[in-house]
Amino acid sequence: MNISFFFEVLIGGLLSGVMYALVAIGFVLIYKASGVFNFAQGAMVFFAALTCVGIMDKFGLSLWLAIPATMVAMIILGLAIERVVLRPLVNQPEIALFMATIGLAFFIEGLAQLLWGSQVHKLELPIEDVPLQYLLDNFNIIVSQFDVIAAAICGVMVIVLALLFAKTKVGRALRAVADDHQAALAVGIPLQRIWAVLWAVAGLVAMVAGLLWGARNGVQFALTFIALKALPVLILGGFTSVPGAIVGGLIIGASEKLAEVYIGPLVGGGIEGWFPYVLALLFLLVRPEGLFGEKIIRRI
Amino acid sequence: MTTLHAVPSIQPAPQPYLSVNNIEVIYDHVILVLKGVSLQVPQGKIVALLGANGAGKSTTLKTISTLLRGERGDVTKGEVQFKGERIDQLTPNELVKRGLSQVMEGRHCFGHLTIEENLLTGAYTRSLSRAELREALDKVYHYFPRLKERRASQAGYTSGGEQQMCAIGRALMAKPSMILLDEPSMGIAPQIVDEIFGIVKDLNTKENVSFLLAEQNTMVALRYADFGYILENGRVVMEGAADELANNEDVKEFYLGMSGAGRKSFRDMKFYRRRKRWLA
Amino acid sequence: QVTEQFVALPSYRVGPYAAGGSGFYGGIIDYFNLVNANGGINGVKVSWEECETEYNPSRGVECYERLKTKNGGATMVEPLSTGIAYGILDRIPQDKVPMTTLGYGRSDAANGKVFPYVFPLISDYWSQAAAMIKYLGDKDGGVAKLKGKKIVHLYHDSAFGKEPLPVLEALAAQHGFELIKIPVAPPGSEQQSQWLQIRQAKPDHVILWGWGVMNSVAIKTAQRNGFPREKILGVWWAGSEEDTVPSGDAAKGYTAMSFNTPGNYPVLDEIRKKIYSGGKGNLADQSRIGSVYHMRGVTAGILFVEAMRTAQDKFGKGKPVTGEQLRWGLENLNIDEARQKAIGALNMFPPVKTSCDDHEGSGAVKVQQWDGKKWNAITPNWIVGDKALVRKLVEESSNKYAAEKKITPACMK
Amino acid sequence: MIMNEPDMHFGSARKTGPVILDLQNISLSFGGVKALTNISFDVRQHEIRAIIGPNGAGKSSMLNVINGVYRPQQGEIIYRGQHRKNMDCYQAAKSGIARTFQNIALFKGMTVLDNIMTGRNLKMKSNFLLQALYWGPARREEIEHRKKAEAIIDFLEIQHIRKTPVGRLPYGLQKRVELGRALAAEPEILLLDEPMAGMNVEEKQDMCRFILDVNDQFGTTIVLIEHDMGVVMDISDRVVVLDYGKKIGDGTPDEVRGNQDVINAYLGSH
Amino acid sequence: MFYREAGQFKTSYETDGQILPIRQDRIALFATLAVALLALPLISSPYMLSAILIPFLIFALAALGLNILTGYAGQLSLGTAAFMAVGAFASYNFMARLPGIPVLLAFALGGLCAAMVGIAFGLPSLRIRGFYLAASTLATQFFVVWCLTKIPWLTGHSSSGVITAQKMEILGYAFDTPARKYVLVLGVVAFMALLAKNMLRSNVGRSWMAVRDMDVAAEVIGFRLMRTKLLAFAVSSFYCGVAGALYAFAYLGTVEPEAYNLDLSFRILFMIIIGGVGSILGSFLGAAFIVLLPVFLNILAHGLALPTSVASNLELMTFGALIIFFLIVEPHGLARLWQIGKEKLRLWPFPH
Ligand SMILES: Nc1ncnc2c1ncn2[C@@H]1O[C@H](COP(=O)(O)OP(=O)(O)OP(=O)(O)O)[C@@H](O)[C@H]1O
Ligand SMILES: Nc1ncnc2c1ncn2[C@@H]1O[C@H](COP(=O)(O)OP(=O)(O)OP(=O)(O)O)[C@@H](O)[C@H]1O
Ligand SMILES: CC(C)C[C@H](N)C(=O)O
Ligand SMILES: [Mg+2]
Ligand SMILES: [Mg+2]
Repeated sequence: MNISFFFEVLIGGLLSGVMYALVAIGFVLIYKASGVFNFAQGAMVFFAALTCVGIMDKFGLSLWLAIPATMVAMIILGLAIERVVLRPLVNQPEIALFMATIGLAFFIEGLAQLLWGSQVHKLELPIEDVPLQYLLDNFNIIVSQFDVIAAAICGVMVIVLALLFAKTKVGRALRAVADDHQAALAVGIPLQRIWAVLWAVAGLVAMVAGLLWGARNGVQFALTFIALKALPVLILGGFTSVPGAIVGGLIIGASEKLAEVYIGPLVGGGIEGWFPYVLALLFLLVRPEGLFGEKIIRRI
Repeated sequence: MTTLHAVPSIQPAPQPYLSVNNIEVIYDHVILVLKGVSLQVPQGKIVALLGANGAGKSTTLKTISTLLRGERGDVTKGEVQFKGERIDQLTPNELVKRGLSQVMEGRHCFGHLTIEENLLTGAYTRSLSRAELREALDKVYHYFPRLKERRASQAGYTSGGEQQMCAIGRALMAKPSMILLDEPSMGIAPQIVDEIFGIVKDLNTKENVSFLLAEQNTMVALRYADFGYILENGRVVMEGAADELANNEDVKEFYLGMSGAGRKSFRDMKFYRRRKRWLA
Repeated sequence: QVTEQFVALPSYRVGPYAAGGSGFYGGIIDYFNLVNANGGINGVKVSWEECETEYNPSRGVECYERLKTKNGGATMVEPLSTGIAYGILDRIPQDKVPMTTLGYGRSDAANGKVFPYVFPLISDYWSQAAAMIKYLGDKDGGVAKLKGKKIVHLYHDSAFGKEPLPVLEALAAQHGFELIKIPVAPPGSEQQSQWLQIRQAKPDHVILWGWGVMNSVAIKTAQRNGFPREKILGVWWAGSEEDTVPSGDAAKGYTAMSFNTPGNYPVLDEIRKKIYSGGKGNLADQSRIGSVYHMRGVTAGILFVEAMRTAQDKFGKGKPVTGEQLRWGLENLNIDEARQKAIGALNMFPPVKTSCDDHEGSGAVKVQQWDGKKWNAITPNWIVGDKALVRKLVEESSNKYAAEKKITPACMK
Repeated sequence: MIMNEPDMHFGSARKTGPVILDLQNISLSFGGVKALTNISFDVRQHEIRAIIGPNGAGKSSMLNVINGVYRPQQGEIIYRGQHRKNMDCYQAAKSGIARTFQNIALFKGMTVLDNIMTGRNLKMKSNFLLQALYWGPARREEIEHRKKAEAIIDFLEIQHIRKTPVGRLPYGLQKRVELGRALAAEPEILLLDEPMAGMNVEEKQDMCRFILDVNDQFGTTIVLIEHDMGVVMDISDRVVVLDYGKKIGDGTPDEVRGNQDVINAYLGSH
Repeated sequence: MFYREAGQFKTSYETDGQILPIRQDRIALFATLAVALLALPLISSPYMLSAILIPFLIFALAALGLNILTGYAGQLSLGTAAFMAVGAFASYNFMARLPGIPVLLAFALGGLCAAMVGIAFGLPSLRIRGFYLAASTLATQFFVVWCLTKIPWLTGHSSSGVITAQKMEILGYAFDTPARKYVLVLGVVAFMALLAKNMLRSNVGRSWMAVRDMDVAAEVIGFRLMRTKLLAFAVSSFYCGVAGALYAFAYLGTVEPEAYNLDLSFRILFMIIIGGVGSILGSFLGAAFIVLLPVFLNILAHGLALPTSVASNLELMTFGALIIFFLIVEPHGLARLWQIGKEKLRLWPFPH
């Protein structure tokens, strides 16, 4: 076995994992705030990226103006979602809320394409997606500088959000809301406001993910599918943990790439579609709440 | 129970703190639960809301605190006023800020949070300094020493009674001026029940907190309350000063379990009002 | 009384493949509009109706069933989806509605004896695979030079990506090159491991058999792994602006197959002039006129109209033909260069001549390269691969189908 | 149908049988929390055995140990002469232990009748294919058990809510339904965790009546947790008192009432 | 006025246990069935039969399968299409490898294979709950489709993994026209719906609901979690498997594994949400809704002469919005609306 190739795969995997984590964080935010699995996160990623390039195309704005404009759009979207979808659904079973987010996903996908068309676009960030020359020259290992920067951005986001949850009273209130909407309302937690803020934040996180993924893969409908890549990350890390998202991302990214390269050829390849899920599943058998998820209380 | 009829009502203090006027509530579009309930709580008083299972006590309290919306219940008639302001359209958060807190029936602690975190969420609407928070916590711990012992456990893993204390303590953390208490004594050991009512009386006299108290333990409730309403099948069937109610023959018989000769033994129930036997 | 020639277009303009769908159907409709603006086919106007399928087989079938009876009955259908084509495969002979599958679907449907109503016009997947190998061989100085070389087949792990395997494997055995098959799990938005494998294998060529997001991601990932794009040869569903534009500069030098010659043609100018200037164009964005998908759609439109014309020539001019008659028209197409010139599409696509045995009618393709702005043809002539081999496979496979379905292969009148 | 003559000589004269359930030195802890420390007591056949104690004393945990929801770290359970380290839920149910829960654990989406029918599941034998066809034995069995369930519904006087989903019922009725579900299993030992919490006196009287009737007519042994001392002292034969996971008293109601430890820890000076 | 239960006294538990205790309901059901079986095949256009009614019935069956698992046993699953795929490909193989096997038997065997796969993938449900489980069921979805594309044996060695369903014949009678296919599908679906109803009103059904509502309590009462959950997975997968086989044999004809993709799983999920989670009737109403809505919107957009791409996007948005709307107005779905309607009718003309 070629050891430098092994490392190349490993590092590539870890960095892809960070990209997954970027999307997974958005899920975690919403899950923590409402106990809801937000299926529309992928659609929001798509919406954000498409809005950004759409603004640049239609109004000829530069990227640096388009980004703030997109932020505004995402915040409005978040607030609107709270007002129209979530507020009437307070205290409904989680499954109903989950379904509502599926409906939301459709709506957002349609809206995005109605506004900006179904064309695919390129999105150029001022970071080039080329191998780091230093590593390539000295170790013959390929690491894209784009990925490294994405990893840094992701790291910052994780730290900020983790602190927000751990250290502030809002963080505590969010956990309360996820446990019991009714009781949270009863103690005076302004559920609606918190949700609105959180969805707006999730929108911004989606925007970051959308810009990075959009620059990587082009801005197109398929951005909605990266949610599927983020899911195993989420289950492995635990739905409720921001650091879990990143750790889960690293594990999933690395093992999926290693599996595809080393196991794939033995079984006909193309296993990346299910391998992360199976891995996460096996892991759950040992820890049903994921790595850092909150323990599920079952008691009578 | 057709023997119960409203006794001539005695109007409580003229300026009610909380007043519920002729509300009608429907669950799920079809189940009519409250059929025109009116009641008043004067400032600084303890009012007990009594009645059999399913009479609509909890529903009344949830209507006041606007938590009904989350349970597919609709208020189809009537209005609720607190401090002279209509509150039916406010959010619970705004109510808590105005000083109206509810302790829900059936505990409803945040299972994944520790007891202390549960209590802290209670203070969400108040912006307190660390020291003030500490003080508020200590006060609750003073009332419920058991909570102090268990402060670091996740509420989901504490005993039923501990959760009940936690729920009450959590409401106290908001420093309300009016508390809706739904069955505070449920699942609580007798001497703690006394303590809880002691606390109620304490807050009432020292801090002028008003209470609306839904309670099954009629004996205790009437001992501490100033005024009482009896609800049956979604209607107020009787109301009056607490001591009057306590001396009413019907109330004695049906709510206090006393017959002419004093308290009946529960063992005698075996022969009392036996309607049917179990078919083998 | 039916006065128009009605075509069913189960199209898709939302979902992951919307970009391709809108370009392709836009092209067909633009050309139909042009024909109608010019007075129709011997006075017969073409009419059509769209129905959104989202590229979903089940919805596609419903659309087909709905459209087939409209306006006196559809006389032709084009679903642009292999899945939908499968779903209506059994229905079309019963309904007598010919189906065209331009450059997709079952390759063995080229055998009109077994599939009388299916027309994989111009070129199908097997012809394409054979042509690709021919091209790669020629590039290296003749197919004999392929011996000992390594060719990676990087494919969408689905029926679509697996379709060319029989041809590629047969050719690998024949010419002695090593075929490395690397599947990509759909939709293919992550390909780091595949490209690392490719980098390690150091192949001479990479065939990119992708669709949708897989293509732009492949090109991007090749760049991040330092693999030269010139060595990548995409299929024609990986060779449109939609596949290269999102990859930005990374796509420069990338090559792909096509059954059109990129460029401008009189027919496109006419469409601009007569249709778009009047605001009746189907594309929202005029700059897409003449793009790969649009041109492919225009080509499809030309073939349909020519088939209608051919059928009218036989069954009576000036009135719409039935599905059965149109089937005959499709089976007896003969669009040579002179005819292309008359249409204003000389060399836009290869000459097409169909017959009962050959519902494909050509099998010729070109290779184009992306220069960062647009596609340019890099093979001056049309390329045709090993036709005999493809034919043999078509016979084998279609006869197996005929046996399963208890069909006796025969030409229709 | 047996109509027992009301048993006129209760109290000291009540006929209790031999020990049916014997708990020896049970200890249970969760992480650092010692829920039960070295607790031993026994339950005789046909008696009503109450467990009382302050909140968090370990009463519910004790019931959970008896029917196998919790596994004690130490101790032994002797049930009908068999020694066990711990019980397993299914085994416990199978061998005739049924219970109700402190936090009502009904199946919220099902009707009252269905909830009670679930209590009979261990008695139902036909396999699911027969049930799918609703044919022959399955049909007969279903009807036969339905009769039993109806008898319980009659007994508990909840005919009018038979078809109501339990989620919609008020708390007190839910408690009654839960008792019905436990009774449906025709248990030998019935464990009741605060069956009368949240009820008014009248309802408590009804509940007492049901409990006494069951105890009386079927000889069902009852282990009962309750905070209402009136009820406990009136209807139980013997009482165990727990405090902080330790046993601080055991005996007849009168003995317990007089025990100074119990007064200090629990009863207070009433 | 005529919709009353008053006056209809049940004199035995047997009659009270009837599927539809109210006589008017019973009559309505039989009438519907009679119309569906006798009149519809004659009066419906082939379009109606083969593009609306057949898929409606097939989807309703799949939705019923999912409803058993999700609605009754409480295990949220996103892998329905995978079980359908197993049923389809297994039936295909039985037909191909055992020539002359009756088609209904092939469907049943296909369903059994799906049930087996269901059991295998249901095993994790013993430890994993809620959304964690739901997300894990995606493993089934991706893994099964992958297997079908990878193992040539399963697809009869067709090079691209596409299968062509065999002709459906029973005792020499070919089900080849839309009307005949429809009758066959209707028969299968009606029979299986009846079986489902029976299961759900007897002990198995109660065990599922008990596990759904509170699994710890169910265990204490004596239900064995493992058996109950796995049985739910098996039965549900069986239903989905048969539906999948019908989808291939009676609807599409020729299918590739990709036809059973995640999208299909979600469509089935929508059906039960909109129709009503935990309701047999809901499965049918939901399927009807999801099959008809796009058709309706499409026709509407066509009527309004909107540009097609705008129409398509609006359609997507409307679809999403309607899902949300339904959840807000009635989280228990169309079935519950139906029931409320009936309850109101029963009280009519009094408001309560
Ligand atoms: N969410 C709901 N949906 C439908 N019906 C409900 C709902 N909640 C309560 N009910 C019904 O409303 C009536 C009143 O219930 P409520 O809980 O207010 O009674 P209560 O007086 O508090 O009784 P308890 O003493 O048992 O708590 C009951 O008949 C109950 O069945
Ligand atoms: N599963 C568990 N995990 C952790 N601690 C537990 C668990 N179950 C019970 N405990 C703890 O054990 C102690 C005893 O609890 P238990 O529920 O038995 O009390 P109890 O006597 O029933 O009290 P109450 O009268 O309030 O219901 C409590 O302090 C509780 O917090
Ligand atoms: C445009 C498409 C028809 C190509 C597609 N990949 C297919 O074969 O289904
Ligand atoms: Mg109540
Ligand atoms: Mg307890």
